[in-house]
Amino acid sequence: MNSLRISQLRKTFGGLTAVNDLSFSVEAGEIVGLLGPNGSGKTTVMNLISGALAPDAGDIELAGRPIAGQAPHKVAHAGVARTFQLVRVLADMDATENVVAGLAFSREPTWGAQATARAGELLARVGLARHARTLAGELTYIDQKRLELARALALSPRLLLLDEWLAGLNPSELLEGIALVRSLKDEGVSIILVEHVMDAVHSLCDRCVVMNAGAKIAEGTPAAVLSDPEVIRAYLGDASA
Amino acid sequence: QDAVTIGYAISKTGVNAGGAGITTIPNYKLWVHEVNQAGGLKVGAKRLPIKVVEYDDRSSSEDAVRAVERLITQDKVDFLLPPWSTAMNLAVAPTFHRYGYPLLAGSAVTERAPEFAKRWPNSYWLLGTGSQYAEALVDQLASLRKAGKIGDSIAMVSIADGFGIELATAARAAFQKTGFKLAYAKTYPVGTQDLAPIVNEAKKLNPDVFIAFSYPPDTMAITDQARVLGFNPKVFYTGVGTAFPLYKNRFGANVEGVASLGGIDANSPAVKAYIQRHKEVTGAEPDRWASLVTYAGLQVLQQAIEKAGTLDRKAVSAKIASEEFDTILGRINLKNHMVPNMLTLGQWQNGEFVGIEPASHAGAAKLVFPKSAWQAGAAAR
Amino acid sequence: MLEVANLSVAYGKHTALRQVALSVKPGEIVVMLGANGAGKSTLLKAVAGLVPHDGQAVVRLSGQDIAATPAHRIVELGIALVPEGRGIFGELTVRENLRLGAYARRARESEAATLERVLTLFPRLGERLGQTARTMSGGEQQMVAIGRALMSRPEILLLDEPSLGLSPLMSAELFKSLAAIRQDGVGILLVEQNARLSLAIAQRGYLIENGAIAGEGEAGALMNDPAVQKAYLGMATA
Amino acid sequence: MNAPLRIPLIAGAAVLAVLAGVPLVADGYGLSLAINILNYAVLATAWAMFSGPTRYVSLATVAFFGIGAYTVAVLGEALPWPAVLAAAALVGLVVAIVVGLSTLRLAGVYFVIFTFGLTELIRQLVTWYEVNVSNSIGRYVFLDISQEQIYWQLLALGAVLFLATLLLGRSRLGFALRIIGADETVARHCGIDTTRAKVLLFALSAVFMTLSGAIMAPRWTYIDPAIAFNPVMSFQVLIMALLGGVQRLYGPLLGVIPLALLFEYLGANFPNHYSILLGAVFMIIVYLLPNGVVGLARRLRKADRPTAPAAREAS
Amino acid sequence: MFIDALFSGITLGGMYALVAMGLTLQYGVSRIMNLAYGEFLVAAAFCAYLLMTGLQVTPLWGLLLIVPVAFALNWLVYRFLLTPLVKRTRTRAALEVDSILATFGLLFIVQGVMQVSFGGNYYSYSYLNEPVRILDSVLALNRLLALGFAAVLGIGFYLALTRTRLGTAIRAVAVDPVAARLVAIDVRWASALAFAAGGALAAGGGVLVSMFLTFNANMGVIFTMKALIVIIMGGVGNVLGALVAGLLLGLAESFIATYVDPGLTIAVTYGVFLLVLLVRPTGLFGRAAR
Ligand SMILES: Nc1ncnc2c1ncn2[C@@H]1O[C@H](COP(=O)(O)OP(=O)(O)OP(=O)(O)O)[C@@H](O)[C@H]1O
Ligand SMILES: Nc1ncnc2c1ncn2[C@@H]1O[C@H](COP(=O)(O)OP(=O)(O)OP(=O)(O)O)[C@@H](O)[C@H]1O
Ligand SMILES: [Mg+2]
Ligand SMILES: [Mg+2]
Repeated sequence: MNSLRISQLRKTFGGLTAVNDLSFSVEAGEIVGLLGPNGSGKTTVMNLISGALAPDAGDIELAGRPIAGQAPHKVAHAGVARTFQLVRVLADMDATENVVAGLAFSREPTWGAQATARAGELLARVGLARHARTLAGELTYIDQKRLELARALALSPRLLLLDEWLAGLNPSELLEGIALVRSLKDEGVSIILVEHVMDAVHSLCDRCVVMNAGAKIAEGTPAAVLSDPEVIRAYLGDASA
Repeated sequence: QDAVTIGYAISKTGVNAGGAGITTIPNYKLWVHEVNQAGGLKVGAKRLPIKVVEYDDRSSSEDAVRAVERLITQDKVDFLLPPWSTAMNLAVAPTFHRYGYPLLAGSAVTERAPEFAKRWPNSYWLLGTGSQYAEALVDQLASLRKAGKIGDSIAMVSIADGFGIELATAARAAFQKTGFKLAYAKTYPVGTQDLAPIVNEAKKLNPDVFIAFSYPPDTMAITDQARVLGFNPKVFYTGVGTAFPLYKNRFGANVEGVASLGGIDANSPAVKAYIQRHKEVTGAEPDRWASLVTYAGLQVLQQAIEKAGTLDRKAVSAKIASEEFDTILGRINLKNHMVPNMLTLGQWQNGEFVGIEPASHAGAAKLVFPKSAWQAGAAAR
Repeated sequence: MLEVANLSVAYGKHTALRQVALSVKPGEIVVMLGANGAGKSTLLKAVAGLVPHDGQAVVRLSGQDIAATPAHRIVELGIALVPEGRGIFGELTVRENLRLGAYARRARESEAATLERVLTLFPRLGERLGQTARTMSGGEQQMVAIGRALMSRPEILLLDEPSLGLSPLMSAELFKSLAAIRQDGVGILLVEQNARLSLAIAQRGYLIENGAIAGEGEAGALMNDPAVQKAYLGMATA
Repeated sequence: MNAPLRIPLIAGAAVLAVLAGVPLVADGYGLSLAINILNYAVLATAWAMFSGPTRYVSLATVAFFGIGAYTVAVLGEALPWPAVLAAAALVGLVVAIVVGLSTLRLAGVYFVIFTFGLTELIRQLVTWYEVNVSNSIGRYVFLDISQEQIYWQLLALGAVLFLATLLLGRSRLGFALRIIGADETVARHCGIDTTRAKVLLFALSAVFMTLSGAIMAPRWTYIDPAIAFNPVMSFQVLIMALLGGVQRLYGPLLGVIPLALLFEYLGANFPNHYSILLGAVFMIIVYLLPNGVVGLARRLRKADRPTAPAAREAS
Repeated sequence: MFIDALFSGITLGGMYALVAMGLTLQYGVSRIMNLAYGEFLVAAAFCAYLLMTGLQVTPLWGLLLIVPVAFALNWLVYRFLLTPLVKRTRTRAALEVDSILATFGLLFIVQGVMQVSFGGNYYSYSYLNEPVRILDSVLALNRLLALGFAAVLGIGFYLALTRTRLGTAIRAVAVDPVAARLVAIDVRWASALAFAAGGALAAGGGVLVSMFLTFNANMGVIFTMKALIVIIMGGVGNVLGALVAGLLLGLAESFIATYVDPGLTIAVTYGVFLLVLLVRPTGLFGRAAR
């Protein structure tokens, strides 16, 4: 029942159509990769799903409930959590508080000592256990990304939107990251993954949707999509084929 | 006791500072200077010098109340001098009353003066009520109309503030009674920086009489604009500020014929001497309205103390209520808690702002009519 | 030629760099490899004059001591940084961002020519010269940041994870052009997670661990070093 | 959560008891000064209640203070006192909700100046109404309320306000506001109904400001829009709160008390050079205390315990 | 009537813009919320008054003296009073708070000095208060002159800020002072320049309005507030925005005064301001979100 359905979604900025009649769906516990060249509209789609932007047209349904155009906090309560392409942590608060921010206002809010304990677990899960008391602003970029994930997980999401969350990790860190995301899938969380790191896409995604200039140009298994000539031309380039 | 302590809290800063700085503070300085020059206040057989404790009320009622309380309970002053403006005097009046200090308000114009005098028996509202000024003006206009010199139509603007509204309301009532028509009657808010639209509108109606119950900056701006537009009503009356020396400095010969509140008896030697002393001691001339009243209030206080022969406030208050005093406004008593027979309408004539009404007042001049047209490019200063 | 010696940086009590020494020759691409938090970004910022060092450091650009020079003068002398997190002028247009890249006097004369090169490298920027930089997509903003640094005609280019957020096609293009820029005699110090791609175009590399240089070598040698392969190339699992 | 609450509550009750005795010992001036400080303490704490965590700097303080004062001027003699206070609180609440809802899209300095403009608009409209409808501008307040009563009422208001702020600081709502202050976008995506949280708090803090205006009004006999809506007060409250520090419950107090006393001291001793001295002292304070008085207190505390672990205070 | 209202609205608006432009540089570019802004403006008005009444130097010549002095003085203020704050604050919000507090102190100092020198009295003099006839409408020359200055300065500064390299650099400093250093901009110098230029504009405005406004030592705040309204309505940092906003407010005021009720002018000014912000939360020409 966790499925997300998007149909005929459309968003324009002035004269620019950033998302052009896009339709796709995500089933429960599925990881769908959302790929495409820079500026093809991936982040915009994430913003539309999470309520940060309202679509000009089209529907978004989560578990049968329409969420298009709803306020972000309502979408969050409906079970959607996200990370940001450019990290946004609460710089003046420590890591624990950052995670409690996710816990305290979720569908089933946790507060007080219980929340602190739960935040500790989540921090441990993303590998930040020793930074529980570090101010978020002083964490390195990568650690901030981890923190963002912990905060998103604090919302106990049904659908998790990861916008280039694995970018900037070195190979060994990437492996940890991939394992972490996979473990979320195993818990039944649906995930939309925007990534430019093909290793991650190959090993994580059940399915991929490829966009170009706001429209869908391919959809299917990673292997199929990434060998599609149109996708190679627009996105991958010959070198990495 | 070897000195008399006199205290006051006045607006040295804030929105009221402009008014207080012209009307009140110089007079306090002058009076203290004079008394001390003369060896001090005469209390019984002794002459006691005046010691001043002064505070800045920062143009805030709350600060004024607190400062007065400080003067009374901390500094234990013998007498208090009033603050500047109607609102401030009203704010501190209950405190003066509670501690038994006489309040000789020299810069408050309020219609409810008689009622306040009852509520606080030791309070005196020397500058009178709005109607006094409005009626003086309307009387004058009525006689002009009777003489066939002006028509019925009048343009009036007033500042949307206690002063402006009180005078405008009183004037409106008086006009109604005398059958004048208000062709234009508008208010404008405090802080208006361009009065051109108002003067433009008034000019279009071509009234014989233009009245502005305005504050000093607006008085300047209105006069300026009238001059620029060549708006020449036969009677041109502007509010507070017209009787300031600043006004004459600013407009030079063009002030001739402009009317306003107040005015002086230009023939009175006492007044002349007062102006002279004021100039010498404070470096500036007094304004020709509330300055004189304020100073007269100080004279009343001084003479009441001398007559009582003691600093006991009860005794002094009793004297203020019952005696006659020799002031620059003439010999007056304060039985009505106001100055009787005060000049309420004045006009610039030959470089002096002279009193016109009440005509019965000593030295009252005749209105010069009509006001001569503005001279273009008149001397700047 | 950039020479750094004895460079130490601390954030409060926390020491981020310890007596780092390195050099970048003209026309050379040098890769800096290190784990998350090792101090790579701090190193680049310290060289660019954005974070203060302990005062003992020697930093020389073409022989001139720049250890105490303020950041804006360092740019003028020929070092450009593409910082982590981009640092573009969000409220200004793409065109203004690029023009400001050439604010340094050294770059003004050749501004038009450099701009043309940047726009050839990133055609997307050419299409969007009038767009407010803040509203560009993540990858597009990265292009603005790199383009702006190139506009200053640097002798030494410091790049902090420039491929972050770029599509595979775009990263490949970028690395190709870095190789071309090197040909013009520019020295490049590159911090990059994509070790394979970067070692492929680099001449030399350094390893940094816990704020100190832990190893150094020719790019080819590093590529074949098992420890490097394990940590940075993901070979053990590949 | 209850154990840590007990200590401040007991301490608070003790302080309250001592303060309640002030009118019994103070003379007229002392009481007057105490009232002034209390009034600013209430206003600055109420201001910081909303503006501290959210970082939305409001200059509408005097709008609510003035609404309170004006309500008293209009209804003071018509209704029993508690009803007057209730009416004032209600008017303040309604205005605050309207203001709160209208400012939702504004941020940063635009919010600041909007609230300032709004205050001025209210003042202008009240003026216009009085001029054109009541035909007189000032109103007279003749109420039988003694200075002592004013003091005690303010003290009670302050106590309630402190308790409310204390509870708020420990509540989810208070935490939500801090998140809003740090990053409103993140706050929304964390599931916070930012509109509701902001408007709720803005209204709550406004009610306290309104009540303090209502309680203070009988101190002055005459109230006109210029007195009731004097924007200087908004600035003064803001400056006091900022100087004290807004991240702590007691921060505003640390700004109000020294500043009120400084104003008073300079005003009393240097009536003619008050401005220059005040400005100079003020600048020196700003330069010497980079993080407000709270920052100073924190630094001193740290210096006391040089051995304490360097771990940051988990605020 | 329409023409009269139009012209008097434009001249009034020109004055508002003139008074506000300096602050838009100081706040919009240097990020110093200068609460002492109006005090500096009034101080310049006093200087013009002294020059005119004491030395018979007309205000227009006075400008040549006062504006450069104000520039230098403001440079010093920035350099010695504000740079320490800029250095120590790490975030923009913190700088805003610190600059509000520090300039609040400065406000009192400048006001106090004027207070001691001139008392609380009103000052006023007359210069170029001559009627000028345009299309059947009569305007005062001095107000027209202020309008001219506002228009020239507004458009001039707008072009300088948007079309020149230095201007763009100055705006860049406002957007991101750290990144500005990465493109060889001397941030401290550029900020001082913008602040000083703002101060010079304020002084110029003060000299010009002193020709037709009556002022006293306590009036600075009024100008600061007016300026704040105008620059926020125009969009922070946008000089052209300040010009347009000023004109809009002036026109609103004069049309309301002419056709509705002069009693509502200021209410309408604020009403227009609030409405603009409700529709465009970052002002007419503003872009910056938080
Ligand atoms: N507010 C906006 N105003 C104007 N254009 C915008 C706005 N937001 C996004 N765009 C444009 O819309 C397009 C899609 O942007 P989006 O951020 O969705 O791309 P993306 O697929 O996430 O790219 P990337 O991989 O680089 O992150 C881009 O060309 C971008 O410049
Ligand atoms: N502003 C700061 N304040 C305090 N500590 C900091 C600050 N910036 C960085 N650090 C610390 O300095 C160390 C080095 O950080 P740096 O950003 O240089 O690492 P990095 O190698 O670039 O890591 P990454 O790969 O995550 O970008 C880290 O431990 C980090 O926590
Ligand atoms: Mg994106
Ligand atoms: Mg880094």
